[in-house]
Amino acid sequence: MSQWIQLFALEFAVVAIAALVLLWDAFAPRTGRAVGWITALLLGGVLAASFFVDGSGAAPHGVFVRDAWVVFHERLFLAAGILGVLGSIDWLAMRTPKRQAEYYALLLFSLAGMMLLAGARDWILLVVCFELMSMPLYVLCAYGKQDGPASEPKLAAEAGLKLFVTGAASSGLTLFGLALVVGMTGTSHIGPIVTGGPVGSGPAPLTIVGMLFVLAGFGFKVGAVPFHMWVPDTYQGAPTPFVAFLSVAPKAAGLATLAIVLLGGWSASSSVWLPALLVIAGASMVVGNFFALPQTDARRLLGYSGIAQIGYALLAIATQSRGGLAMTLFFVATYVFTNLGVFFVLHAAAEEGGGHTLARIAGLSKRSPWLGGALLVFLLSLAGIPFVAGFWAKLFVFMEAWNAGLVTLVVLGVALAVVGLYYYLTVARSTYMADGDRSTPVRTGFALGAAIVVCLFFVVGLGLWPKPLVEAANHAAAGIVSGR
Amino acid sequence: MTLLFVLALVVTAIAAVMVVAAKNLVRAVMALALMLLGTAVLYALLEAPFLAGVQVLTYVGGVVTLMIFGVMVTRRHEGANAPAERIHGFRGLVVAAGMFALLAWAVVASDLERGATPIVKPETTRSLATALLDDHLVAFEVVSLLLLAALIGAVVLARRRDGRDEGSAILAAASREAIDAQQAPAGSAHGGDAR
Amino acid sequence: MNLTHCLLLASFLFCVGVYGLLTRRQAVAVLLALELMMNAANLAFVAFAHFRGGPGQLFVVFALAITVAEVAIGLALVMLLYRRHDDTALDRASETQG
Amino acid sequence: MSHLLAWIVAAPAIAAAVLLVLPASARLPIRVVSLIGAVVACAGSVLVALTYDRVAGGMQMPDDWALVPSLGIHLKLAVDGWGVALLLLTGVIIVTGVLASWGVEKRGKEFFLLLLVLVSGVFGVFVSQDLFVFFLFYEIAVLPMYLLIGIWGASHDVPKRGPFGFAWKRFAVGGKEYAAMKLTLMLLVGSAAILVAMFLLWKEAGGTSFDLAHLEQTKFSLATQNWAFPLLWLGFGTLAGVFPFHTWSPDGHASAPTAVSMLHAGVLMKLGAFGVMRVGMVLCPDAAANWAWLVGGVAVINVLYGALCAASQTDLKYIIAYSSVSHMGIVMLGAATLTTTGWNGAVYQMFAHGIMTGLFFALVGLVYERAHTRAIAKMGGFGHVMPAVACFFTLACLSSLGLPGTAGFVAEFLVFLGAAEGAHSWWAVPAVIGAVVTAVYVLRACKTIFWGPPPTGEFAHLTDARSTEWAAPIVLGAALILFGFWPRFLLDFIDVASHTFLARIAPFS
Repeated sequence: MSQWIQLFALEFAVVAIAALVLLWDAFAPRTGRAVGWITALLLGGVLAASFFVDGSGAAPHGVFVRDAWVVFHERLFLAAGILGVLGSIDWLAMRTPKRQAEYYALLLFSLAGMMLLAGARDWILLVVCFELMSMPLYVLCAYGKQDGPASEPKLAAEAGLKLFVTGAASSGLTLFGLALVVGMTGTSHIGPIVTGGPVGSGPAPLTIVGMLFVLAGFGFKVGAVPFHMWVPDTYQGAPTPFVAFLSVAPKAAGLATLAIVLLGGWSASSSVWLPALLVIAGASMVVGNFFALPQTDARRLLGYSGIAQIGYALLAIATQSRGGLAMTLFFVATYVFTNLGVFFVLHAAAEEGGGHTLARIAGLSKRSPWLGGALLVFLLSLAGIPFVAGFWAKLFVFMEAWNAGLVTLVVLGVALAVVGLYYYLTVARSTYMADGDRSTPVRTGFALGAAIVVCLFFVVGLGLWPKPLVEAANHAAAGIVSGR
Repeated sequence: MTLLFVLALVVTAIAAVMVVAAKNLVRAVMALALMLLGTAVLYALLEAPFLAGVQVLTYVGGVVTLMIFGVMVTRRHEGANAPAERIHGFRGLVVAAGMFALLAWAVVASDLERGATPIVKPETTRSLATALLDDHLVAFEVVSLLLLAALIGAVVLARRRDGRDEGSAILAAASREAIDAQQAPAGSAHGGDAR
Repeated sequence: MNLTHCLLLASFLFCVGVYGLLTRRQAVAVLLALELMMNAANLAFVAFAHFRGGPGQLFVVFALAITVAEVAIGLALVMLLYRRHDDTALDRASETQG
Repeated sequence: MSHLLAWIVAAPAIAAAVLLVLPASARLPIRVVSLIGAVVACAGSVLVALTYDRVAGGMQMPDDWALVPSLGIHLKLAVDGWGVALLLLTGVIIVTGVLASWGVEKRGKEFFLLLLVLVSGVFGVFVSQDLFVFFLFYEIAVLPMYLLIGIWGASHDVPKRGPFGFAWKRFAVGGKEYAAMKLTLMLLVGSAAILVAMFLLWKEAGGTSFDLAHLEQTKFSLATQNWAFPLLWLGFGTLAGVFPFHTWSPDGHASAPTAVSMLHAGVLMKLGAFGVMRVGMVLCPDAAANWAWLVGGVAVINVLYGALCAASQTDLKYIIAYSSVSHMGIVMLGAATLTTTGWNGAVYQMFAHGIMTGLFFALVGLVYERAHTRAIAKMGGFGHVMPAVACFFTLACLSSLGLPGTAGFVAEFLVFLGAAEGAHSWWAVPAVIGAVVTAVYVLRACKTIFWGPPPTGEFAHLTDARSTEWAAPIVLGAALILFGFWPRFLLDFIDVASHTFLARIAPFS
């Protein structure tokens, strides 16, 4: 039993916080910001504890393995969770003061799912964790159903349903694919595909189809082309503080899963999935970047930009090298902080300006220079401009991909990065050069401001000094891919 | 035996088509029930009696009931300004047919019958339970969390702003099903807290 | 009665579900289509478990729990949408601009 | 003094950081801090010029910090002869630029902040000896331009006509935001090309180091060179205004505020030419020789086309901007000759043109601030009301057309000489024709605006330069004459570096 506690200490803690928050709210309902702050602080405690608890080990039968890979992801998810909570505190206290606890509890459940996901080495556990991660997200998406600026349609419920339908459909796709793969290989362990046939013969057609189905299922989850349709709609409809979380943590978890499955389990069968992965990565970069161009709603724009970013991350996974995987982690980690920051600033501006369209956030930098500057930094990081974290992320990914011989995709990616710069700059243009109809400073709540500052710190800090994260990522990736 | 199998197979297939073809949603749900029953029969024939039982209990007994409930509650309105029933009909057909062609080709091309050895020791309910609570205990616990999360989520969604619990009927049903399906004491314990 | 037949049936059910998913506009109908897909996966699991062994049945136990949870959430969302719009057509959600 | 180069690069950045914490209302402190940052950097540059050992040559005053050791990225600074000349140029331009923009009122804090960051990047490019860090600084120098032009730029008051005239109204083509976006995107496309070429070279050199010295010792295969060189030429060349990728430059320079135009035309375009020579030609010597015909041919087009375009403009800033395109053609022409004389001329032209165009834009800004128009047809006889401005403007014009005794003469003469010596001696002919056309349009513009009957009406009461506005004309004008009569001072630096680098292209020198 003690071994279990040691192995799952952090996950236990997260679930316990969820229970605590629910109970506290049930017996002592509060309408202030206390619930959120307590959640954030306790999560911070868990994050701090993750540096002291040595939980490495494996559950019986190898269904769950805790190594550097898992530790890296747990910390990343916890950080995203803390920031997600911080970013929501002011909004929740204002909009639904009587119903805050469930929001945090659901977010924590999702967080627990993600944290477990990183260590799952068994299909059953993986699928179940994936659902534990996804299910609360459907609900949270529709949380602020009557919410949002007056000028915009209230789309939260639709966004939730849309996310649910795509999520459930992708679960179905994954499950069916798994039925074929697990059935053909006869084991639920995530490992090499045993062909069963004579030596040298590849997997049976049915196994191949199953693998592709599984890949497609995960493609839905991370929002890669051609499974991306839900992304812009959901981002536009769901409450913005939640979209910030939705746009980073589940995607990071999805990419982690893809890495576990493709590089950890199916690495020997890369001839099956690699072409598909490359096509998906290339298509995501192209579609994401070009469809973002005509957008006028900042959330939709960021949705498409997120699709493009996923394309870059998949490109790094496609290198199949330890270095490439490490750079995926670096990319994802910087993306987490950058995208959270972008959405938080956008949320602050939209609350005050009455909408998320580029016209509504016009003049932001004149009204609040710091907020405008933060937004600019985040946008530049997304665009991959030097001395912010996103630059190193893109650069490392491209370098690893170039090393792995994916020259065409690298050239495509570099060219598309310029397209990306264009639409990121259109956002910057509307905040810096256009004149809005208001001139009072944008006020952010303390929690939201703190979240933005933390994001800013990491984006700039990692931009100036990327070495620690590079090393951590390299260390973590060694748990999945050995060798170079 | 074979006859029963063929019968179940045909009934399941036809019922499935009816589920997506029926204009009337109540009929579609009924067809779903039929299909689920057909599948349950197939489970039984495939030596999975426990699953057949669970299928009948949770699916036919629970999910279908829930669906009917959903149809009834949301039904008032179809008719007058009901939108066109289908979209992208042709595109959907092409995708589905293409997918089926791919799958059917893969199934046939994989030559599954050659070298397949009959199972010596069929999986019994007992071995299933052992696997559930031994090898996959972690997953089992996670599922209880999942059901708890779903429960809280359903409460959150169904509860009205003004506090009236219109959706509590759905919830009650949902939670019962959830708990039945897992027979997880953890689930009900947590469920109690959530209320 | 062999594995090929069972898998063909499962594939058929799955594809019918996909068709329904892609073409139906009523949210409840979409849920029904999702049920078809999940059920198809379960059938394939059980068939494999019977003819080839392996953890298929165990998988189904978990899949059932997942399905039930999904139905609960899905129906709650449908009802929410219905209360909001008095309409459960799905594509109002996509006031897409591209 | 240790770490002198690092201090030069850091001084403007530190000043920018100080600005960050100053309140936006502190008008004077903001300007003083900016000026201090600029002066420190400029003084450092002068110190470098004085302490650099001209006889020994090569890389001097090295500094080295590991930035990302796993990829072999080092913050490695050192300066060569070319670098000395260009550091001096940058130092002079930024000091005068800060003084020239003393009167910027709109969001002054952010303006000076961005300006200083940009200059930091420029200094960094000229002294970095690591290709990657070179690229980083290059990006820093390019990017602030977007905001500088987009926020503080001026939209055009000269309406566009002709078949595409509708576009000016419909899409705000020609507006400052259009110019800013066009400039940024074109330069960033160039950066993408540079990045790809960098990877090519890095990979072939073993994938362990971006150190320029290391890369110079690597013998790249001809295939790699033939890919990398055109990419570098187009990438850096976009910033140098190489035809047909020069189109951002007239729009950008015409829209930019005074100091930004000075910096951009005066210094930033040199970054491009410097990149082509320092990185492209030095690292890919064989390909440089192979492609010289194209580089030189396009440069000739630049010279002629730029001059003809300038001759047909009616907007004063556009005239200067197109003349920059023409003069940068002379730089590229000198580079393409692959001779010591030609390269000396090219670098000298970078310096001379930087000073001259800085002077031009400073004066144009001064005139524009008073007259509120840049249409030369409306102006006339300004010499009567602003004699000093008129004199300095005429001086710049004379340098522009290459009058002996000005810095422009030395540069152009060297380039033409180099062209005549080189493999394609006919290049000298159209280049000289271009110089003649330049004489026609600069003199015409100068005569129209400053000389003639005294102005009447709204222009009758314009005033001459005042207080800080004197700085740019005096310093830059003096430099033009000084380096026209005493070219040896700079040429000693330049020559020693040109010899070293050209040794790599031995068969052609």
